[in-house]
Amino acid sequence: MMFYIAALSLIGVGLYIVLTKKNLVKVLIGISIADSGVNLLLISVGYKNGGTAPILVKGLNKPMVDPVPQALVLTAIVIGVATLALAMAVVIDVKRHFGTVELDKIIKMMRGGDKGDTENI
Amino acid sequence: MRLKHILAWTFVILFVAVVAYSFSAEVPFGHDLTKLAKYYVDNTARETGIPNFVTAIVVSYRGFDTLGEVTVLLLATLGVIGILPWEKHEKVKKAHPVLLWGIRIVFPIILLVGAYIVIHGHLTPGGGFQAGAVVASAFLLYLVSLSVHLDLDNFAYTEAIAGTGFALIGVAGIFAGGAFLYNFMPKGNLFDLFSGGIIPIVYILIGLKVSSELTEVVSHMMKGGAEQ
Amino acid sequence: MTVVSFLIYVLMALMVIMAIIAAETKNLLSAAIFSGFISLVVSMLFVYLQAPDVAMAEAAIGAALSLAIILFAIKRTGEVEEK
Amino acid sequence: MTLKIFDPMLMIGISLAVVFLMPIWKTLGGKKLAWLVSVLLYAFNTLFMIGVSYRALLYPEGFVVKIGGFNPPFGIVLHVTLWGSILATFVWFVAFLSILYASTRYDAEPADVYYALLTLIALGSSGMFLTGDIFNLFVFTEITALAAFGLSGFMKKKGTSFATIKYVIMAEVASAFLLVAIALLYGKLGTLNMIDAAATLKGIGMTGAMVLSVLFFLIGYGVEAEIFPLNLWAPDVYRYVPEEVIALFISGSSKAAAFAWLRMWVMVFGVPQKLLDTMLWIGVITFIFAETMAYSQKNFRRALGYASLGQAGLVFTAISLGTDLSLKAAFLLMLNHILSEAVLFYIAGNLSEDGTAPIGVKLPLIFGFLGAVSMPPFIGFWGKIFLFMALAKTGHIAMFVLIALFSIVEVAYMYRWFVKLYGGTSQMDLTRSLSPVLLTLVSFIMWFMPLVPQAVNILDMVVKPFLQKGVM
Repeated sequence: MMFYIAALSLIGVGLYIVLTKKNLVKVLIGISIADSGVNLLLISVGYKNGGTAPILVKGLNKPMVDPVPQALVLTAIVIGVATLALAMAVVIDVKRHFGTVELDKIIKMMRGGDKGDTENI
Repeated sequence: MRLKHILAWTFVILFVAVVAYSFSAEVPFGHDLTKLAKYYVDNTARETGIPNFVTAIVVSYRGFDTLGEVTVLLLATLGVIGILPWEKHEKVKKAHPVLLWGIRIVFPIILLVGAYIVIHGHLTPGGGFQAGAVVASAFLLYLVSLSVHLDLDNFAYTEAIAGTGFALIGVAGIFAGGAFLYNFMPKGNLFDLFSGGIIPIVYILIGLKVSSELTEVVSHMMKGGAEQ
Repeated sequence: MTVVSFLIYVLMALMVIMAIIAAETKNLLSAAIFSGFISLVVSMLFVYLQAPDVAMAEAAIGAALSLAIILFAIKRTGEVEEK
Repeated sequence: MTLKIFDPMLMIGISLAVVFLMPIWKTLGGKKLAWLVSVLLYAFNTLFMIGVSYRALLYPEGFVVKIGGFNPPFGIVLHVTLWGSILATFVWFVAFLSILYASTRYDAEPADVYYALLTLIALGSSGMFLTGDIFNLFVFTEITALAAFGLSGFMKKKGTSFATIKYVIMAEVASAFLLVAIALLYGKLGTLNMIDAAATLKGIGMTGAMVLSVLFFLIGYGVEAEIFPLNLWAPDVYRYVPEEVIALFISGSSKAAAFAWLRMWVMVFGVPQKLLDTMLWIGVITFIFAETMAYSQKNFRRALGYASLGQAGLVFTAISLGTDLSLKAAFLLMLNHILSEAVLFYIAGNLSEDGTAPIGVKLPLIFGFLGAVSMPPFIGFWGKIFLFMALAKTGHIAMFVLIALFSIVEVAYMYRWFVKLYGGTSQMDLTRSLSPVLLTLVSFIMWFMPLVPQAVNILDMVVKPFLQKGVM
């Protein structure tokens, strides 16, 4: 129970950062915090009271925890670092074009937006 | 604190409360094993011949996910290369001798640890991903010390060959046993180093691929892309 | 409550507090370091939850490489969050 | 049986091997060889997927391909349906056209990386069409999404970088929600196989946790399926990203996300009645919002982008309704969208200085516009008729009227753009005009589909695996 709350709090704080912060690097840090929370949540779902790690040891026969979420989280961790790297590369590209990584400034610089965009090529 | 922040915090607290409630109501913490988990706990050792069940699931039962996962890493590499292309940096700044010597001593030890983790991936905790990350962090140490230039082409070749090996082992399974990634090699004895059929081979290939991909990603993040 | 489970609760509380500090600080560098620490604490919790494989992966990838990627990005885009 | 050779895993394995070897192709023969290998691969895959679709015709419920030799639900399986394999065929076909088109683009450097990304977005979305496992679906979603990020940011221009970062942030938050949804589903049902999950869920019924799980799946796939509040990234991407990539977004990632929603909502969750109206309204509001915005645009690509969002809204509504007729409508609308909007985007990249279309693509232009507004000979017409019939049958009259009303708005602005674009005299690169012309040819062939007596049967076969026994 406490594990669920802790994991979901991490996701919640990550969401809070995404919702309120304007700095793109900060937003991505928030997403990476939320990712940690998601991983913790998945592992908590697979926990069994009194279980041991899902690795057979010679001569020992104890109940084990669920190995499936562990396999899923292994995948999710790697996917998380991959998306983080790609997103950071895009942020570096944004910095190169706009000179800043503050979202509201960038939107102001992209002025014109929907209505004023008349160039057809 | 402005209104927006208060609203956001309220939303977050509501989110946590609702989701935590439905989790603890319907998926109680520490609940008994699910149908899938029971099957794995009972049958993995017999069906795959290795004692580490997480490895068995990652490489064998859900090996296709893992193939997808190394593809995701490849995509991160491709995207980072596409967005921040590598440019030859001629200048090499010599690091402080203490750092240099320290790295020379530590580097082979880290590589050795990585090799141990990946080779015993089917017996003890660890495996291709963990070893890949450990090896990549060794190269990261090299990069940070600024004392060498990594030849990224070699990493690309390693990654290409390892990845292709993984995919082709999978395709070979179709012809050998009628299913992609079918374990067509003898499984050997439980707890032996040489056991589990294709599992250790695939995990070593994954380790090679992950380590070279992560190294490429990190070095492009560090130096790639023309500065303006 | 045993000593271990008490320690685990302390770790979890610490983790959430670190997340909130990371959210509120203006200095991106410290936010990044805190996110790395969170990954480290999460990997300790994984050990408690009997997931050694995942703990290793989280410590190596989540705490080390992600942090390195974030730090490189911060180095190239600026350290301080405006406003 | 000889048809056994059409194993989709063979296609996926070979494609992955070819993509992984990209650095070697580049070293051996430069970017020319990389291009050639990709073209051959796409052509092979298109033909192969036609074979798979033919094989799927023989199995009314779709056929299951085991991976690793383990029985479901313990191993991952592909659940190949006629619907999925037809869409996957189209993805590879559009990818083939796109890579022909991309050979004229000299600013896409490094080119081998560009081709690899094009391959992987096609591969990821065809995996999403074929897989029968919930977590595997997530992995393929991520493959598609990362390939889309890479392609969208590839040009390194001001506009693309801005569009891409919005897309990346929304999609990453969505993927976190997807994982939470999977955690709920796995914890409650104890399985990850779709067919097994559907069977288990029928015994349990929709509890609170399952409702939450559906909503999180909606958020997770809504970003790429372009559902109203989650589609705000799309107009900028459609505006700035190269047209051959947009053609793949239209046929690949957005269709695949809609198809994933079909799998989860209709197949696994069995169209939960208490959420049905909400979903329908989300789709209708997406349509209304998109058509209103499209009407006032002054840039052709932006207008097309919003039009495409409108189509996505219609497809979402049709899928969410989940009846026999509405699923048929969804299938036809999906095909029509690929055939018309992709053609228009190929043309939109080649407008001349005065904003008219080149002379060589007159026929594709006419076909594209007529298809986009669902005129009678085009399959989109039947799709819309089926959707109207389905809505009327289930008593959703307000939605019926609103969709009809805003369809007229669509015709109005599309006509305006057609008048503006038609009658140009500029010349177009022959290689570039090949892609829209070939796609138009396919949509011309589709005209004769209603004439074939088996067509009705094929439509029945397409929706059969997804129909719930209880829902009508």
